[in-house]
Amino acid sequence: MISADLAALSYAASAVLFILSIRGLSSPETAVSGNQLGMLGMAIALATTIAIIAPTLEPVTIGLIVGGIALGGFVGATLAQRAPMTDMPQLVGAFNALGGGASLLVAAAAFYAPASFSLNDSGGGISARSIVELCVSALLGAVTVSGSAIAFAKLNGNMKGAPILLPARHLLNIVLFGSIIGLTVLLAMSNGTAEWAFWAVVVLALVLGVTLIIPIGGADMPVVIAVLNSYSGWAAAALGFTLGNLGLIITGTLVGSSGAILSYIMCKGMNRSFFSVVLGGFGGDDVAAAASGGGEERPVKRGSADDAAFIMKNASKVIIVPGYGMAVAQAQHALKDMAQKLKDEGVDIAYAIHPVAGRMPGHMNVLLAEAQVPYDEVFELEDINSAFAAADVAFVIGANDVTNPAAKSDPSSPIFGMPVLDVENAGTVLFVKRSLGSGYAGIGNTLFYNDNTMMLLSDAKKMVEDIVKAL
Amino acid sequence: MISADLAALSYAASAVLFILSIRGLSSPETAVSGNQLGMLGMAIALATTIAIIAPTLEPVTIGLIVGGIALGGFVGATLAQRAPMTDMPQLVGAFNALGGGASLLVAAAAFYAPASFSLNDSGGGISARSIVELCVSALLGAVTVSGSAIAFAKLNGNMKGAPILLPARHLLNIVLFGSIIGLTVLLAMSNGTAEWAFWAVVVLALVLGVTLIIPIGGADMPVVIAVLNSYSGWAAAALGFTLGNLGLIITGTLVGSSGAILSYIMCKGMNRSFFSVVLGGFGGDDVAAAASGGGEERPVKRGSADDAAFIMKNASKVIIVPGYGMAVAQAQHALKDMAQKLKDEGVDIAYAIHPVAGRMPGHMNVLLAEAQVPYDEVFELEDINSAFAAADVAFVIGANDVTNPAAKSDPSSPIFGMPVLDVENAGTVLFVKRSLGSGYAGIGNTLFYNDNTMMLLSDAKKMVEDIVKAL
Amino acid sequence: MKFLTALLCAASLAMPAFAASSLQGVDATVFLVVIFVLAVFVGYYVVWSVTPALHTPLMSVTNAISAIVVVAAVIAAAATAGGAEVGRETWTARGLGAAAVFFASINIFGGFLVTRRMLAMYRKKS
Amino acid sequence: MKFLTALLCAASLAMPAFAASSLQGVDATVFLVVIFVLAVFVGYYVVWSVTPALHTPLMSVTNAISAIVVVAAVIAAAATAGGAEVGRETWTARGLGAAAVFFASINIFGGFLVTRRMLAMYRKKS
Ligand SMILES: NC(=O)c1ccc[n+]([C@@H]2O[C@H](COP(=O)([O-])OP(=O)(O)OC[C@H]3O[C@@H](n4cnc5c(N)ncnc54)[C@H](OP(=O)(O)O)[C@@H]3O)[C@@H](O)[C@H]2O)c1
Ligand SMILES: NC(=O)c1ccc[n+]([C@@H]2O[C@H](COP(=O)([O-])OP(=O)(O)OC[C@H]3O[C@@H](n4cnc5c(N)ncnc54)[C@H](OP(=O)(O)O)[C@@H]3O)[C@@H](O)[C@H]2O)c1
Repeated sequence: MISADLAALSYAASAVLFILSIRGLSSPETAVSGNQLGMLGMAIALATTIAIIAPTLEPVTIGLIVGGIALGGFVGATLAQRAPMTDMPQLVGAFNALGGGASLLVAAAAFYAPASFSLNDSGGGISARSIVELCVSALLGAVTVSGSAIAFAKLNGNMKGAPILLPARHLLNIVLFGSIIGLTVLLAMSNGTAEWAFWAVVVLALVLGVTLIIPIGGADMPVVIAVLNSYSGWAAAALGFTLGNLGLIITGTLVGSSGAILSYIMCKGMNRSFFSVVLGGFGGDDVAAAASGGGEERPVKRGSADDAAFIMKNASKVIIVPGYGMAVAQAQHALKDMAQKLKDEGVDIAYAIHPVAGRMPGHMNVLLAEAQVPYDEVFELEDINSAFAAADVAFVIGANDVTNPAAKSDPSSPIFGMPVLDVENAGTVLFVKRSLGSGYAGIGNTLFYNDNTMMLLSDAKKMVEDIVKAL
Repeated sequence: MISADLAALSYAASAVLFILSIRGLSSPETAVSGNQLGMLGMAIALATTIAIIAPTLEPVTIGLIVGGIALGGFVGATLAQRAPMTDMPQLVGAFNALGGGASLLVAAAAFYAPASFSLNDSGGGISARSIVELCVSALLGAVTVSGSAIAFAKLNGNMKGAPILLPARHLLNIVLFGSIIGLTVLLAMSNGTAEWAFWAVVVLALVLGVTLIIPIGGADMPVVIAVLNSYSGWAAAALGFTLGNLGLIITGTLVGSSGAILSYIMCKGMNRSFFSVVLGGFGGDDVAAAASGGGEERPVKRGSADDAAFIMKNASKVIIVPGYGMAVAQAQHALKDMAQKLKDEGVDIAYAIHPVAGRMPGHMNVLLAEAQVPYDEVFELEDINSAFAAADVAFVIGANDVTNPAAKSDPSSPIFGMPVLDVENAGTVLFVKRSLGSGYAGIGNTLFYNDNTMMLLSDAKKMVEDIVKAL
Repeated sequence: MKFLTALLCAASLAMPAFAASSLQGVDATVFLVVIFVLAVFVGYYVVWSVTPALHTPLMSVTNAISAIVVVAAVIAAAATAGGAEVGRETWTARGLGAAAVFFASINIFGGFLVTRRMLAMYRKKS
Repeated sequence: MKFLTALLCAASLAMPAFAASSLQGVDATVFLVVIFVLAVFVGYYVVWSVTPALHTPLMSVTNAISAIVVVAAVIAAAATAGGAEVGRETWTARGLGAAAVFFASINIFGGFLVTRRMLAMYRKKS
């Protein structure tokens, strides 16, 4: 047993270490040591808790705790080791579901053993206020579990990405939510004895998570995950208030802010409104993720791998613009080989990353890092956009929306106002994609028909490998 | 009387408003409303305090409080209205002294009326711990008062800027500091009855403030002010701990961080070590502020106002580099007229501000703003340094060190490593200053002797006015 | 700014509904230390976010807000003898307090108003 | 980073010497609310300071640290009946707690390790 003061300080210290671990991510140089600080923070938090409960431990509870940590640690470490980098969106979604599950289970446990959390009132029951708080935690946790599970399934391909529009789904959601509130009130009035009502809340909340998320298209899942991640952070902070734990409050707030900011960044990059997203308003203007292009038959210039190799060999500056298609095709390693070959020929190479290229924030950067592209060759939109005018070739691989000039010129376009990469300013634009089809936003790209554009229609990995051969 | 909970929340709310007021300064657009939030925060803090003490108020104490606020408000408002913009460094120093004075007086008052601050122990005296804390507050406050007063006098010209090196001053400071500690111990052991010892601490601390600051050259005063400002912030935070006041803790920390960061920025801009400054180590390498240049007689090209007008009229891009001399000469309005004339001739004008141009952070920006130069024509070093190569004329007015190429090329120079403006890359460099003398750092500037440099030797205001006439 | 405000408002609305139940044993100093540490982070970030062009107004506004010690000065100026007759000590405290109120008020009014005066001068290209 | 650390260390060394004397009447919830509000500021700034190139590791590391609920899960897994015989309710709480420990541990190990794996891939030009 340690003093309450020391325990509170230790929890706060671990929260400070978490802050520093996120701060470390401000540059790749400090990120690795930041991550270690995060691990240290978690170790301190766990050790503090063990120290607090030490006097009440019994062999069987020690077994449960050690067993849970060991088993969970093993599973987690294995997942972390095995997951391919292209699966990061799914993995984050899966972890998110587990985090929500943990919150849900903790709320349920607190319902059964209020005394362990000092939630019991004088009569031995649970106070109405604590019951409401626990139900809120359970609700948020359960929605996160099932919502993230759907997001995972859509991203991982276990479920079709297309939106599933249930009839009268808004009414359904309202009914579900109303029932949850009703059950919570009933539970609070029963002074916590109506066990079934608690589990009914959990079940309805799980259903609500599903009905909220299935109408949303698969390509929007990254935003869903960030928002659910944010919710789970605020849920942890709320639990921190209930349990009076500084570590939970600060850490939950960090996670909540992180999710909120990331979803804000994604929405801004995609030109959608933040509030429509937070309110779950994805339903209204769903876009089919794989909608195929809006094409009257206009002539395009098509090229082969040999053409591309010839053009780039004779260029002095090539800017590579990767997009979602590069991730799908897993073309990053071949791309790096191509860039190396070109560098050996004396060509200057840079990578231009749009803030929402790919399907999650930082997606392209991780894949390029995996292919050992040094991060100082990789530039953000605002740092490189003016350089296209001085480049001979823009090599656009699997990207589409992030180059679409409609965002600059066509006020009726759904992406009007979104910042885009000005690839058309380069001498020649090479587009590697499989068809003239559209991307995530489901709109055609007039660049394909420009005079200085050459389409390299093929799977991205195959095309780049052929170019490497031709070089 | 309001509840302790509500009072604590109100104080915290006012601190949050102060945070937002500083956050507003991240851009000139939000700064004005930010400042209003700050005023609101102060009003809330005052109102909260009045509400707390309301039951104990008597006519005479009401008079003291209202009188103090009214009189102080009148004096403050008058100073704020009257002070010319070129006197801002002094004004900040004077306010700093007053702030330190207020802290000192509060500590003294708490010594006489411990019960009002809940500092009395059960026996009615003051606990040893509170005495130590009050002495620390008094010490910091007193050093801030006298140190800032010296800084004010040096900046305002009431005192010569040259360092005053007392014999054995380090020993003297140590003796003073030791005596203060001894008196504090004595006072604590006397259970707070040795009134004389408290005042002896105050007097010695005032002397210490003087002996710490007089050895420092006048041009270094801005750093001194920032450091003392930081100290006064930490002192307020410490007082917050003593009195258990959240508002003081958070606000004091803000002020403390601000002073620390500003002195860090200045030190980095001047290429001095932060820790040598914080430890008060200005004594070692004092530089005479007005040291006159290191000149073997080498030929310089001199020019007249007519020459300058002719060159600039025919330029397509002129970059203006203001420095300390512009502030001394109060040339900002004339400069703006000149820029306007040139713009009318179709010349493209930009202003380049070095981070430590002038004598305090942001000094040049305020003066240019006063002359109604729009802030989007004013650029920071990193944003404009590459533009000199494309400019026809660099018009350097009263600046010297911030252009000195020795910082880039001469490892033995005291400013080696400091970032400088690459004015020599412009087609022609015009230097407006009164002589070939040096600036703050006291070192010669080889640019004066370059082929593409023309010296316009005159008072800055006069020269610019002549150029305006010639245009 | 808008985004931060939204975050703050949304979060503050949600939170005060909850209450700590198991923390009454913790000394208030612990909370103050945690608050102080978080304030250091906030101070660090918020000051670095100030644009260099506004560093002079930053100095004057920190002058103003550091006069928050006025709250302690007011308490001192209103010092009581706790029921007993008001003697020399209490009068001294009141006098010192009133002087502190005077000094701090100069800073408050002077600091905020000179900042306002400066900020009013910053103009965009018309 | 170094500067912030220096600020934090210097400040923390100085502070714990002081103690609140007049705050014991304030409810702990007040402090928690203040801490929460400051944490919102810190979260806002610290997350915006993350470079966009590391947004994916940011997501995985927040997965890991949100598993801080493990502290509550451990308490649940170690639930006691408060002296009485351990009955169904307590066993249920223990079982739920153990499952929560299991889930949270997956997040902790998985989150931190996958972040480490990603970060190890970011390299400067050699
Ligand atoms: N990054 C984020 O955080 C995030 C989150 C949510 C949504 N989004 C959205 O996602 C979009 C990202 O833009 P983007 O330019 O990266 O992608 P995009 O606009 O979705 O286009 C991807 C293109 O890749 C091509 N492609 C697919 N598989 C390929 C393969 N195996 N080989 C070659 N090409 C392939 C597709 O064309 P073909 O079918 O013709 O091959 C498609 O046009 C934006 O609209 C953004 O708003 C981003
Ligand atoms: N900004 C800050 O926060 C800060 C704080 C502390 C120290 N400093 C230091 O201050 C220096 C600032 O650099 P700086 O280039 O702005 O100034 P500087 O290097 O000090 O040079 C100012 C020049 O202005 C000239 N001058 C003075 N009065 C004049 C008048 N009436 N008319 C025309 N010219 C006049 C002087 O030359 P003549 O005598 O020949 O006329 C002098 O060489 C740096 O060394 C910096 O480290 C800055």
